[in-house]
Amino acid sequence: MIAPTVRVQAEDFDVVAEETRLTQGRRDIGAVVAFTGLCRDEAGTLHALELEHYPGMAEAEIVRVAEAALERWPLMGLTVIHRYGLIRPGARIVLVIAAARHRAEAFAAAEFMMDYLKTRAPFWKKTHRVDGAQGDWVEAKASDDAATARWDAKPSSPAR
Amino acid sequence: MIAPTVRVQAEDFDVVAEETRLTQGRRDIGAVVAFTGLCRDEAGTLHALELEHYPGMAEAEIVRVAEAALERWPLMGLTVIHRYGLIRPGARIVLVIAAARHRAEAFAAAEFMMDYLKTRAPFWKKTHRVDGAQGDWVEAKASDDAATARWDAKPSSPAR
Amino acid sequence: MKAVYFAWVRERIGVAEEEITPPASVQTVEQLVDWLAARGEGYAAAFANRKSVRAALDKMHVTTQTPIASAREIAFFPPMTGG
Amino acid sequence: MKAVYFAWVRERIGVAEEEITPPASVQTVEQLVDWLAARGEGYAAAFANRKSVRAALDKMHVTTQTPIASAREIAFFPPMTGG
Repeated sequence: MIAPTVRVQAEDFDVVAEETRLTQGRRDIGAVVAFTGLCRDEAGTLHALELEHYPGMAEAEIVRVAEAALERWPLMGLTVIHRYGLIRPGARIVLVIAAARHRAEAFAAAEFMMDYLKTRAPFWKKTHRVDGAQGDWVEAKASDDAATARWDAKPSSPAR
Repeated sequence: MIAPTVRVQAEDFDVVAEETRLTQGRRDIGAVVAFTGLCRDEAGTLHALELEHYPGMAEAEIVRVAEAALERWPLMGLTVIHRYGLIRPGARIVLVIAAARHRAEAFAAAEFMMDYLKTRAPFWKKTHRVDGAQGDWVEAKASDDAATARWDAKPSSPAR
Repeated sequence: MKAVYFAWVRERIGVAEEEITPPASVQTVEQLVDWLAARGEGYAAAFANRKSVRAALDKMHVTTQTPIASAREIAFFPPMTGG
Repeated sequence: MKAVYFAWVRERIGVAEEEITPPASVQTVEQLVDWLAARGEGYAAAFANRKSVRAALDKMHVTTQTPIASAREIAFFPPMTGG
């Protein structure tokens, strides 16, 4: 089983550099799925999101989820980068890249990683408002728990 | 409904440039899924794949599939680039980028595009062997038809 | 009408495209396949296994029962293997 | 043992971390929450809705029934909102 690349950092990341690191010089990878999560602000009221994390546990928990994905699908590369600190609207928050022989595995593994990250990785978002007023902590969504739970019912390898 | 970006070309493409084109200056996109399909050769016998296509119909059919995806999910961006000509092992063949508010839509739309591309877009792959011997045409896989068919049974928006 | 061929259908027939003038009795894609298959060895080989040949009329996928009607271009090709 | 708090749990308690010395009778995460909640107003506010507080022992998720045993660090935080 390959080792996942996991980083928790304040700095932005470079999607292509990370993708190249996984695929460079290889002839056995047929599918790469890269998920990028961005800071959204449709109302125009958000100055930034502040991402708080639990140092040490954040990395450890992402590695645990990544290892579960690697047990489940025959991946040839898996990279997860999650940022913390102040993140402005439009900026990148999280990156998951899954590389595999076939597309079904790469898609499933990347979506699995994101669903579990949302509910298990110790990060919390606080809003900073444009008007300077005290922002709220973003509340966890029941739909994220449901998205995580549906993997329990699924077979390890998609039947395609 | 937005207009998809569809290109059929011999040249390689730049994943990040395409992703930037979709997301630049926007604050309403929360999720970007980029799928890259690569030329695989684990046996070490492949010199290159030759991708033949039906000019005119290839673009038109990809646009038709893209429009079906846009009807089905509330996407904020959709880009599809498919190459033709001689493609060496490790090189990129196809790119699909789906941008949406939420990750479930972006993942579903990108996978839908790929499943339909495989079975509906008029491209054919011929192998060119390292030893110079006449290569075969790659055969269509029943699993690809099955992957396409499963979308008929699914609701338009994933229940997450 | 113009007929265009791709991949091994093209290789077996030996040309990439040609003008064809089927008789008025040829009304569906299937009847056109029958008519083409009788034109010679290459055509017969291309259409030997009917199930493995797909058709498009004016760059849209069609079934064997689709009327060719006033289409300007018909294409024959194997199941697609793009992506 | 060391207790660490995050997000609004941290804000309500007013410190990010502290050394705590619960009595021997405190054996599970739930019992530790009861003991902490009785320490003052901030703690009571942080643990007012038990269901919305999660815990980790030595950086692993645990349930309220998990024994704290020889853990060196316990963390309390709201449901996670990363990704």
